[in-house]
Amino acid sequence: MTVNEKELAERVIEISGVNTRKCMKCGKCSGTCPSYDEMEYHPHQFVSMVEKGQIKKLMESKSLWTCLSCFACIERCPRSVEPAKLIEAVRLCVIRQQGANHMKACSVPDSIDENMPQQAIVSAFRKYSK
Amino acid sequence: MQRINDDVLNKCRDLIENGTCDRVLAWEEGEFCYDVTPAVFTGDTLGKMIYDDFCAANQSKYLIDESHKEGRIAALLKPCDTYSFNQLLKENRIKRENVYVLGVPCDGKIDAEKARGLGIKGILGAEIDGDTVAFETIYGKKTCSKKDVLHEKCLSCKGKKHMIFDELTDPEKEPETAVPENGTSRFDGVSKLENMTAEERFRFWRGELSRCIRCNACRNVCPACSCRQCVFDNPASGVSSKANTNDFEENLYHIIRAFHVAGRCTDCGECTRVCPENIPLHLLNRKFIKDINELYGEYQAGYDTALDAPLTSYTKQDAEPGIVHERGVR
Amino acid sequence: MQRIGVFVCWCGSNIAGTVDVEKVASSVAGEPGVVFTTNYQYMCSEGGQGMIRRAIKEHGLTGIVVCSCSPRMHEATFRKTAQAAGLNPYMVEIANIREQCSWIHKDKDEGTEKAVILAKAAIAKLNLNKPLTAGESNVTKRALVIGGGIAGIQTALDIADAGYEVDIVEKSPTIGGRMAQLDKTFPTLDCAACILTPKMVDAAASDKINLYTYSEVEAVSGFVGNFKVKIKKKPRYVNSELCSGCGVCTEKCPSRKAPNEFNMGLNNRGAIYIPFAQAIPNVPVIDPEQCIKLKTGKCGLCEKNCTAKAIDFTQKEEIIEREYGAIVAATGYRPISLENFDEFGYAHNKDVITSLELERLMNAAGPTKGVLLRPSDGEHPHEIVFIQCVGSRDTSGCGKPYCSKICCMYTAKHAMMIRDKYPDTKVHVFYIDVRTPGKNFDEFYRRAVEEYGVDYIKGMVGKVAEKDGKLLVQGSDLISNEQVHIEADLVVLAAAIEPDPSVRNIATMLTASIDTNNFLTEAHPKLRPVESPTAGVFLSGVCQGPKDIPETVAQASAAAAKVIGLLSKDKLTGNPCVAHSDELLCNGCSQCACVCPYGAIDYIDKEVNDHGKREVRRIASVNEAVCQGCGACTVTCPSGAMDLKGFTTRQIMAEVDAICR
Amino acid sequence: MSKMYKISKERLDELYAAVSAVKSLYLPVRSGENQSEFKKWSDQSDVCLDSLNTVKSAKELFFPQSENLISFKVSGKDIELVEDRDPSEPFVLFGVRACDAKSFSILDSVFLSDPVDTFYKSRRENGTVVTLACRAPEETCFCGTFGIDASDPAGGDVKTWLTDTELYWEAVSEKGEELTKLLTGILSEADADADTKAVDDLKKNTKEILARLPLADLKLDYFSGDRLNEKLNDVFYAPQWQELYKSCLGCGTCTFVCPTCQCYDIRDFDTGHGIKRFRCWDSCMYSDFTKMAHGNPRTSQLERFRQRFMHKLVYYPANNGGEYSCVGCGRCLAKCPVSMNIVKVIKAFGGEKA
Amino acid sequence: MQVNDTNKEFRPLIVAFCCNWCSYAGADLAGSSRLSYPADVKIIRVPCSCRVNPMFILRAFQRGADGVIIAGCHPGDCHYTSGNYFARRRMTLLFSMLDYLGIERERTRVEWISAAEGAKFSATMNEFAETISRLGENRRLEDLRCKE
Repeated sequence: MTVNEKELAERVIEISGVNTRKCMKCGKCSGTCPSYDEMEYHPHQFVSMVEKGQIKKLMESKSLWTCLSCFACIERCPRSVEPAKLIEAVRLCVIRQQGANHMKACSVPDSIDENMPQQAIVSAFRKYSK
Repeated sequence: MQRINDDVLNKCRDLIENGTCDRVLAWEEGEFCYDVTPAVFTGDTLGKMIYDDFCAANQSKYLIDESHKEGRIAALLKPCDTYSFNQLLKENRIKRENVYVLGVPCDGKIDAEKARGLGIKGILGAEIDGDTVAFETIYGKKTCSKKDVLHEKCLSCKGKKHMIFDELTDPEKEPETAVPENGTSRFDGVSKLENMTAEERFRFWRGELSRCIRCNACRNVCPACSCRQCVFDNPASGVSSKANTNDFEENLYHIIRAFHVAGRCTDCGECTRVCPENIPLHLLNRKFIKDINELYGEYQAGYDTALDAPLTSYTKQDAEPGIVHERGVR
Repeated sequence: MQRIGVFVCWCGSNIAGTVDVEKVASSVAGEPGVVFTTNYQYMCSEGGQGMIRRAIKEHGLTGIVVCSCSPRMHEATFRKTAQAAGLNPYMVEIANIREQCSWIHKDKDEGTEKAVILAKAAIAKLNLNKPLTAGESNVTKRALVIGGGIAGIQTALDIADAGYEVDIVEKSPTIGGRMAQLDKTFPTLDCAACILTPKMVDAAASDKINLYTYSEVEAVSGFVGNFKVKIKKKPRYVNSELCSGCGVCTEKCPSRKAPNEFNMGLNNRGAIYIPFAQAIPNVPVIDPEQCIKLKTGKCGLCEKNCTAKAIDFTQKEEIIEREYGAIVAATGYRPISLENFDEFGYAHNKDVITSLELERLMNAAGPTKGVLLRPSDGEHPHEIVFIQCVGSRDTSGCGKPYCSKICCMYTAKHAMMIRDKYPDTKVHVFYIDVRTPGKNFDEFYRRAVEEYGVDYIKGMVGKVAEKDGKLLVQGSDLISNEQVHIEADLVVLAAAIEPDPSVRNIATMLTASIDTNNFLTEAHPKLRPVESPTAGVFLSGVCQGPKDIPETVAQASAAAAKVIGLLSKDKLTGNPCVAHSDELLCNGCSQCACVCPYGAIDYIDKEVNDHGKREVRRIASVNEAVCQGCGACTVTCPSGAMDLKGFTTRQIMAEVDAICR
Repeated sequence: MSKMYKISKERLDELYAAVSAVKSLYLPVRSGENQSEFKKWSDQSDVCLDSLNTVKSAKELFFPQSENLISFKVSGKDIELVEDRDPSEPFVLFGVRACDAKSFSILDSVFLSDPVDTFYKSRRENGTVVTLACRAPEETCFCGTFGIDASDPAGGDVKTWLTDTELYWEAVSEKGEELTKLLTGILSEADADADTKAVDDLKKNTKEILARLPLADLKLDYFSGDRLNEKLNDVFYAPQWQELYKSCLGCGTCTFVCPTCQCYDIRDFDTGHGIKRFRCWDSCMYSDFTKMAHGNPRTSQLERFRQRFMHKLVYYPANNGGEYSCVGCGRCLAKCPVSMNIVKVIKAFGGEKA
Repeated sequence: MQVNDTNKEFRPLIVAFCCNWCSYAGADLAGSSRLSYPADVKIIRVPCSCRVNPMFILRAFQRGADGVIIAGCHPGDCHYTSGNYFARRRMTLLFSMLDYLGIERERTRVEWISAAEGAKFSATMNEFAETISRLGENRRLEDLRCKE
């Protein structure tokens, strides 16, 4: 792990407020995830990868953007680990690294389609209003 | 000036003559109109007995000793004194069968010191006519409104109803219920302090308590402070001390005293009345009463001897001590 | 002036590792009263105790301070040591420099400094100690066991076996408890009923055991050796003396609406019922909520059909008062409610069941006569999914943070039994960890996998949905790193277990403490695991923590041994640290009696000599056998007349002074 | 007779400031609604010269309510004695009424006679007393009974009179002259005729009022000098005490506001590091008064109550040439919670002119 | 003296009155679980929280304590059935009175800590010590005679 990556891991933990050590590796998050098959890394792996500090791998993964932010994993986790918050935090890291949002809050409405989950819309507003 | 109502005097005479009592606890006249002293009278001395608007002292504490003597004593108790009397009964300090409670009406008692504060000096005598008091002084006649010279305890009167009595001298005057005389709440003074910042409260109490000369008048007059030996007089208690050698001792004495009478203090106001330094000591006791009312339900010590006292009872749902930290954060 | 010896224990490196024990000893040498100080590796060892005894004699010590572990650990030890050397045992004070110092502070200077202060506080207190002598009280030679499950039965049998009378109070109509509901037991697969019912019969047959079934403890007062208990006997409406147990009434009863508790509600029972065939006592009970006669006054079919004339609708609740020397809590457990777990659909899908329900479905005496059928349509399930840790190890607030301990093993048992009986059935088990610490436990689990081909999937189920009569189970397989989807016929949830809710009330009555999960707290987690902190109250079975049958039985016997030890004594030495009123200071105001939880304070008229003045005064008098030494009275007493021996106002203030110096 | 000076009433603050510049200045300062105490002056002080009685008397400046005597430092088993008496510095005590001024001489004969109380002595030496004549005595005043002239106070170092416009200043001792010298820039010389007349008028007016006071006729014949010793037992065993004491609460108010009460207790305070030995005012009304190892010589409130008045009216005069240890300031009359006081005692023994 | 003080890190003095049955045992559990808390916290064992007399608390402040905490069994779990209920009322009123006198309310606290709550004991003491450190030295209820 490079120094830079260590800092990244710390930042993800800080942004998300998640304590990855609480995870008991039961896999319920992945068991409940509706977009499991769209991901190369699954929610339980997110937790474990953040714990190991493998943030760069995550940042480059497609999984990051296939998460629906439906929060099912948060809802179901018996240890209150909240994997979706980690995903959100890693997304933020990507955006901050890019230096700016690749989207503006005002352009969110245009991108909304019918099937988009409410949480994703709210989350988009929150993210791009910063 | 006649200083006792004929009805009251005749009643006392009757009680002695018909053998109900052998003596009477009332007041004796002094040098001036206001310096009356509690005294015990027998059939022979009844002529010296008085009861008027200057007789402010709470007589109930004297009955601890008097009721343990031979015979039966008639006690002239004002409405507010009866609360203390009840509380002492609850605590088994008074032998009820040795006391004949003669409930006397009260129209509020006059504080000579308040008159002096109004610039009325050299007081020799006074005539009270309704709400007006005409003082005869060395420097001439001076009048003022009675409510301006009432004792602090009378300004926050709990009502004119006697909580306990064997007989009333004026049954027609006795109200159905105890209704506070004054329109304002007797807790206004406490609320005012509560609304200050901690810093302001600290300054206020330092200013007041630093005057304390530890004369123990507040304690010795207090009907709730009826311990055979006070912890502050008992070297074995570990807290005894004779002097307020510093700020801490002043605080300790008054906090512990207020705590020891918490839930037992009837708010008779004697502590404030007797303080030679005019420290508003009732504000300490009333704080406890206010807290008790707010946290554990209305409770008036001396109202009903059968009720559980707030500090010797509890409910499982009582507020947590943290409530002190939560409410009215300033 | 006391002559105090200070003994600083190293506790090996436990204390000496973070506290400079020599410095502690030397720093307190100048304290008032101290005439001797030393330190030693293990003060509680025979060598250390011998050293204390010798020092007491050689230096004429009047009291000792031992700086060591918590007084809760070895105070009694050192008191005995002091007593052996001729000192009053209450002339011993412990400075807790291990649990509350060396174990929590890493910096040696800091630890040493604190240890010195703690030692000084103990010395300051000891300077004011007075020899105390304990009073004695009698022991009622009878025990009460609350709960008639396997734990309660075993405890009662063992106590009875030692020759003491013992009563069992069971709130349900029969003894037997949860174990009676089980089919087979792991890891031997012997039948639960076969091993339990003989014990139930023994309990009923014993002339030393008295059963109060369908009864509850109403109130407890008193103290160790002298408890007074009120037992509420609920009306059965059946006269147990007359009833022959023929069961005709239960067949004739027209009411069939009540869910059968014994079968976990999988079928219904009558208003008059016997929970199960081997129930003890074998006397039916009428459920007043269901009985048509009791509710409307009409019916009475049972009464008409009872040849023994045992039905008695006039029965009333009865309160029985008994005295006991010891009380054992054996209140057991229940599976938690699964309402919060809607992802598994337990509430709205009949084919999602709990493991305890499965027990009843597999049991020959159960609603399906032992044939495994789906509750929804009575069909044979062909694919079954077991989900473990439902509500266990859950800190999200929905479940319980602890491991329920028995689920791994009973799930393996269920999977194995199904595969054995119905080899064409596919069985999947979703697990987080498989925990098998126990004799022959892991072997048992491996047999399920290796011999019976149970499919163990490492991962958790996220969702169970119903579709066309099938249950779509979606879970993760963490080993193959894929999400699995199984179309199951039956889903079995290994629900967490929790203490029976009656324990809260019982704990309050017994003044026994319970932990955040409502398990009863033991006096010491390792050294006194079957005793409650309240003297005379003992713990048996799952009310203390999750455990399986052999552990429960072991603890039950252990609790019985403790009870027998207590009942075998003729006299109990009381706690000498009791309240005491100074008759010269007492106002007789009665406030102390208002706060005494034991009614230990009476008022007497006594002639006192107040500095030459003789007078009769009303003063407080403490019953030392009843006083437990809480000290509530001491603070209520404004004059300070009431004080607590061993924890006097002066002693505590001396400690405060020493700490704040 | 020394020269008289004056200063206009408006300029009193300048006077206070000038005194303060050289010495600490203590004078009556408002300490609450309608009450005052002797306190150190600062430019923030609310000085009230028209108040007659401060709550506590001026004796506190020489004989404070509590003061450190000595300390014991404990280290291990060693005890070290540490002198930590509160340092006394030169000070001026201004605005002392005639009664309080007189009380100093009563205290002097106790504390300055052998063995000398060095704590008191150093304060007495350091203190310059500036008295202030009374203009408007109260009904409780009875200083005249003890031969005190409130209009022309004796016993101080400087006498002053305050009229509506001016403060008149006259040094009457060496200390007083010294202080006056320091203030020459502020004080101006009084006019021999007009100003003397103003002061004389004030005195005359006050004397007139004093003569009209309700207690002006209070006489101490019953306790007078040559009859004292023979009467001692009569007074002690007099039946009057049986009634008089009954209302007494046993508090210390009368003794603590009294300018002549001089009893003190010596106490040790354990600080945790050692002992601080201090003395504090004691009250004969207290149950532990003069309590010794064997117990208390006065076990009843009657005895304690009697002690106070026996001391003031019998024991003290018997030992001090007939001088009573009461100055008639009237504080106990005003402050006793149950209005039981020395006047009532004197009268109970027939203390009124026939 | 003030100047020297600023160089030295302020270490508060905290007195904890712990009931024998719950909180003292909780402190023991914190110890055996090695859950640390500042050495500034000094524990005094009392049989029950109801044994804590307001005089003890004031005494601690007099003698130089900067914070006083009373720890007892959870309400309903008192070993003596009702002791902590009385303690709760007494301490609530006492703390309210101290606050009324302008003495920092944060310096006094009651916590219910069971024998099983070693972690809570440690967390509570850490947090309380931090609060008191932030408040600094107890000035409003001190006795200078004891501080020399």
